[in-house]
Amino acid sequence: MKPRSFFYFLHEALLGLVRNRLMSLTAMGIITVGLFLFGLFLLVTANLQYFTDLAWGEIELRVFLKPAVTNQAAIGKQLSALPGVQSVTYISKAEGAVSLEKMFNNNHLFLDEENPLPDAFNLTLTKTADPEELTRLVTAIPGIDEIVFGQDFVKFMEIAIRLVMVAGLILLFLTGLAVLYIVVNTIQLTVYARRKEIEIMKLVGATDAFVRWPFLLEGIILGLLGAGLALLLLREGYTYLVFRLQHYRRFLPLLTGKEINLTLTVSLLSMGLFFGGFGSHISLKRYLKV
Amino acid sequence: MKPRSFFYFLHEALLGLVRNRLMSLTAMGIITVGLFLFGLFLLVTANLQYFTDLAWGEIELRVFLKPAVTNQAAIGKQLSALPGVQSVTYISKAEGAVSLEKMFNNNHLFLDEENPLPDAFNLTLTKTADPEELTRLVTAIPGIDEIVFGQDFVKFMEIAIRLVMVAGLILLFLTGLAVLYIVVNTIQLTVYARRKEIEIMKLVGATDAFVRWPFLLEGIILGLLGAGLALLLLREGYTYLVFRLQHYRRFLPLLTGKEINLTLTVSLLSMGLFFGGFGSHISLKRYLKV
Amino acid sequence: MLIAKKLTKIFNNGVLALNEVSLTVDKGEFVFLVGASGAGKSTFLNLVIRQEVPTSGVISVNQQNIAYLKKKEIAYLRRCIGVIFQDYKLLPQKTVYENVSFAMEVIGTKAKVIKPRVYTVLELVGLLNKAHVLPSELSGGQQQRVCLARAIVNRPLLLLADEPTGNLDPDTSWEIMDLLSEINKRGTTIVMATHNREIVDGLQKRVIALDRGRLVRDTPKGGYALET
Amino acid sequence: MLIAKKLTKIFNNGVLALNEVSLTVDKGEFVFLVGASGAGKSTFLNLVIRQEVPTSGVISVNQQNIAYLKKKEIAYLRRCIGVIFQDYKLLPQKTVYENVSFAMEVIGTKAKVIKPRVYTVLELVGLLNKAHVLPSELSGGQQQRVCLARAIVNRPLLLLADEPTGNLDPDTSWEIMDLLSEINKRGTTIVMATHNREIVDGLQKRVIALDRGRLVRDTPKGGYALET
Ligand SMILES: Nc1ncnc2c1ncn2[C@@H]1O[C@H](COP(=O)(O)OP(=O)(O)OP(=O)(O)O)[C@@H](O)[C@H]1O
Ligand SMILES: Nc1ncnc2c1ncn2[C@@H]1O[C@H](COP(=O)(O)OP(=O)(O)OP(=O)(O)O)[C@@H](O)[C@H]1O
Ligand SMILES: [Mg+2]
Ligand SMILES: [Mg+2]
Repeated sequence: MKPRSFFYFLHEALLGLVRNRLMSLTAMGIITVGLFLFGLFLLVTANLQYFTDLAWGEIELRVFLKPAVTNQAAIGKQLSALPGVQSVTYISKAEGAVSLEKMFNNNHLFLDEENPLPDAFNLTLTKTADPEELTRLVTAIPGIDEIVFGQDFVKFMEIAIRLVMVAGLILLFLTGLAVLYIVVNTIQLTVYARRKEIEIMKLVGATDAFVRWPFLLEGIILGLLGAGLALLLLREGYTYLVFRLQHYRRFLPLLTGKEINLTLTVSLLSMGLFFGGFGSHISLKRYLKV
Repeated sequence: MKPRSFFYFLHEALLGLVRNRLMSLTAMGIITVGLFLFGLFLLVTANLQYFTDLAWGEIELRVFLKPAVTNQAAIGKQLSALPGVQSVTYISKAEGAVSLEKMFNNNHLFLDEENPLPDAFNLTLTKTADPEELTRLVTAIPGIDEIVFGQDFVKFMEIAIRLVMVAGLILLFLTGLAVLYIVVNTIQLTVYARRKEIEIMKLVGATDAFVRWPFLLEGIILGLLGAGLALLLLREGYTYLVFRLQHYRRFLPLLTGKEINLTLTVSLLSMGLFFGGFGSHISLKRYLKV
Repeated sequence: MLIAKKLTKIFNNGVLALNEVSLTVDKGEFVFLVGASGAGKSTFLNLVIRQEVPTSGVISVNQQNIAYLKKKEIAYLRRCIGVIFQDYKLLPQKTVYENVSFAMEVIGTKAKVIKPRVYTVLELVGLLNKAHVLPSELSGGQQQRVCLARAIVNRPLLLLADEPTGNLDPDTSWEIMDLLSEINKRGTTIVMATHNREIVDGLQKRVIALDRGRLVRDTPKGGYALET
Repeated sequence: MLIAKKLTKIFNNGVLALNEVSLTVDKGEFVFLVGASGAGKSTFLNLVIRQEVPTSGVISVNQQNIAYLKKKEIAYLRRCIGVIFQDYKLLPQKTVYENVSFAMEVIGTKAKVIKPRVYTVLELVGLLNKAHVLPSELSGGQQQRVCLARAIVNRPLLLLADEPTGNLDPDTSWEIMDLLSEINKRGTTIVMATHNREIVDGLQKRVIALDRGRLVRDTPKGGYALET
């Protein structure tokens, strides 16, 4: 493709878009809405990920030591070395009592010398931890009396988090597929409506490439414009939402900043570009067989 | 519209669909995918609702009584009468000690006569409960020492549940709007591609109604077919998913049965019907001005 | 039947297609409309069926001024006019049979009347064997004859023919002209825009000539060109 | 230049459009192709530009058998043939100027060559003042002339004209025929399908007649019909 040709094709593509503006706008609208939907779910999924990351940090295993144990430090080291363990905190029986009393509203529960609690370790887990395996490994360490979940809902949380992450990704993937299908087929409809033109161009001696490029560029431009518009809506909308919800930040930690913006921008624009081009490509294939 | 006319129009609509099958199939595909997406999120939202309903039952407030209190039964009644309280369970200091000991692995913590725990009530809440208001009301009852969350994550849960419900509904609504837009505009593209035909029909003396009905029926049929296909995919897919996940039923309660099927069927089919008809209606308006 | 008074049409792009054309066509007449390419013949016919609205002047069909019609009335107007369009305007997704029967469906003809009549008309234009093919499978002249069949199937009061023999060989053209004359004898008024000198000269009917939008000649019995 | 041997075309719907047609057209010839509506004239021309593929038989253009062409070669074949299509086939979204210049863009003509040539050709066909309007704003005959302009703008070796005067008045038709004769004299081979008896009889060129797909006459210097 010579340099002049590129500008010729681009010019043709833009002319095509403008001369068929009603159809172009309709198609762009569909693409915008499709990608908006995708971006929306991308944001939701990203925030769920973030949220579950935070929640994961809250999961703790509490490991109680046998009363006779004295080598607490050594056991602590062993625990730290286990796969899936993020941090280990030693909680002496005295500290255990204090935290328990706190839970019960600072009633003084035990006399110091009578403290019946065992020494313990609190373990926080990494995201890749396998709790069943970990339980097996921990209980194998000599000196460990019993392992319990530090909080009642650990099991629940663990499954919920896994579920949310997996389900979120699957939904996002399905949405992506759906948007791909919608964008590609929308572009197909616009090419279909102009199949007579393609036929005429070929009858006048145009090569496939000559016919294809302007349509391909049209598809790409439509895709990019749609993506750009969707992006604009999403970013403004999201910024507004974060602003409105800032008072709930403690309970509702929302992703902000460059990273999520970058993800959104890159994924939407590349989808617009790729889907738009791909859409024209495959529908042209059909009508170029003249 | 005379009875014969209806069949004539229906016949014309079906002919139109078949003769333009490439375009019809493309449009139907887009509609299917759009409605599939909507249905998917409907299922997810419905399950989230169900899930949070179950989770709500787990939320408990624990109300501690002052040590001197003796009219436990009266206080229990008062508590039951509060708005937003679903059930009230009395937990004597002895029971409290037992459950605490259980939590700590059945170490015998207290000598009976030394049990320092206060008497307490466990409250479960209804969905409409307002925890802040409730706290105010409960602490106003004489004899109440302090109110604490029975489990650490109650506050967290309460917000998470509210959030999930509201966000789910908003997302579903946005998806619905997006699908409306996509379906309507897809139908518009098909009508656009056939605007010359509409012009010719009018030049031969067809009234607007005469031109409109077959197109309207086409739109409705496309919408219904798309919805039907989406429904089929969703129902089969969901049934399969429920089957595959049945081992996790304890942790992952999924909605099954007639009710969700009915919701899905009714909403998808009515959307297909309405959106399809609406789509042809508004695009016909434009091209009927010949 | 058809009255135009100072009829002027200026298109949006500024082209003056008709310039104060006044003429009267009586019921039962057969009129040739001649003139160079771009003279305004098709524009005049398009005004009669209200495909275009006049810029100024009056045009009335059947004692009805068609400048002020409601949408429904436009449809009714078109139903009593048969038109052979210069570019045929066949419905591309309908077969030859369906294209013709469509014009009858539009006016609500009973189903059992339609079938025999459509076949009769297709036979008249010599396309009985092409009844069930799509227009895209027809030759140019065949498409033109389908358009003719559609125009006459409802036995219209007024028949507008825009270059109806443009893609027909002389023999077929004469057959079509005989058909039109026959229809005219039965009472249909015919206005035919044409370039076919042989036919105009041969039939010696009324000739109206346009030149760049102006009516320049109206001869009761004449030929294609002014007698020289 | 153009050789057909036992050329037969049967369409998918079973219509036998061409039946063992054999003919040779030499470089620089001017040939009229005549025959009734549906005789197979357009089909023959469509085979020459490979819009259709023959069912059997051979057709070769410029010593090249066009039965076995790659996609690219088909484009190159079409570039050295100018075609006036019976239904014009103008690009509806492009102006008159763009429709004509498109044919030059296709073959990669330099930008500065295109503009003057397009205007020259538009002047030749009398449409200079319509250069920047869309085809839908043209009369039938004007569209036909745009198609002619597009066909000749690249100075093709071979010009196929399908009923190029079907929508033109006699005077304009003769102008166009003078133009075609001029082009023919400069070396372009011309095959013209027509129903215009006046023109065929007037020019006395080679006439090939088709009848229901069969070649029935090939007269070196003849009229539209067999001399009777
Ligand atoms: N829709 C339109 N918009 C703008 N100009 C138009 C339109 N239709 C026709 N014209 C112009 O109006 C003039 C008359 O056109 P018209 O179609 O009436 O000519 P005609 O007599 O039918 O010619 P022909 O014999 O070539 O068909 C022409 O110059 C044409 O370019
Ligand atoms: N695409 C097609 N599919 C099927 N049949 C066709 C097709 N094109 C043409 N035919 C048929 O082939 C025959 C020859 O058609 P063709 O267009 O060659 O005629 P023609 O000589 O050009 O006639 P005219 O003078 O009316 O244009 C006709 O009977 C026509 O119906
Ligand atoms: Mg005209
Ligand atoms: Mg032909």
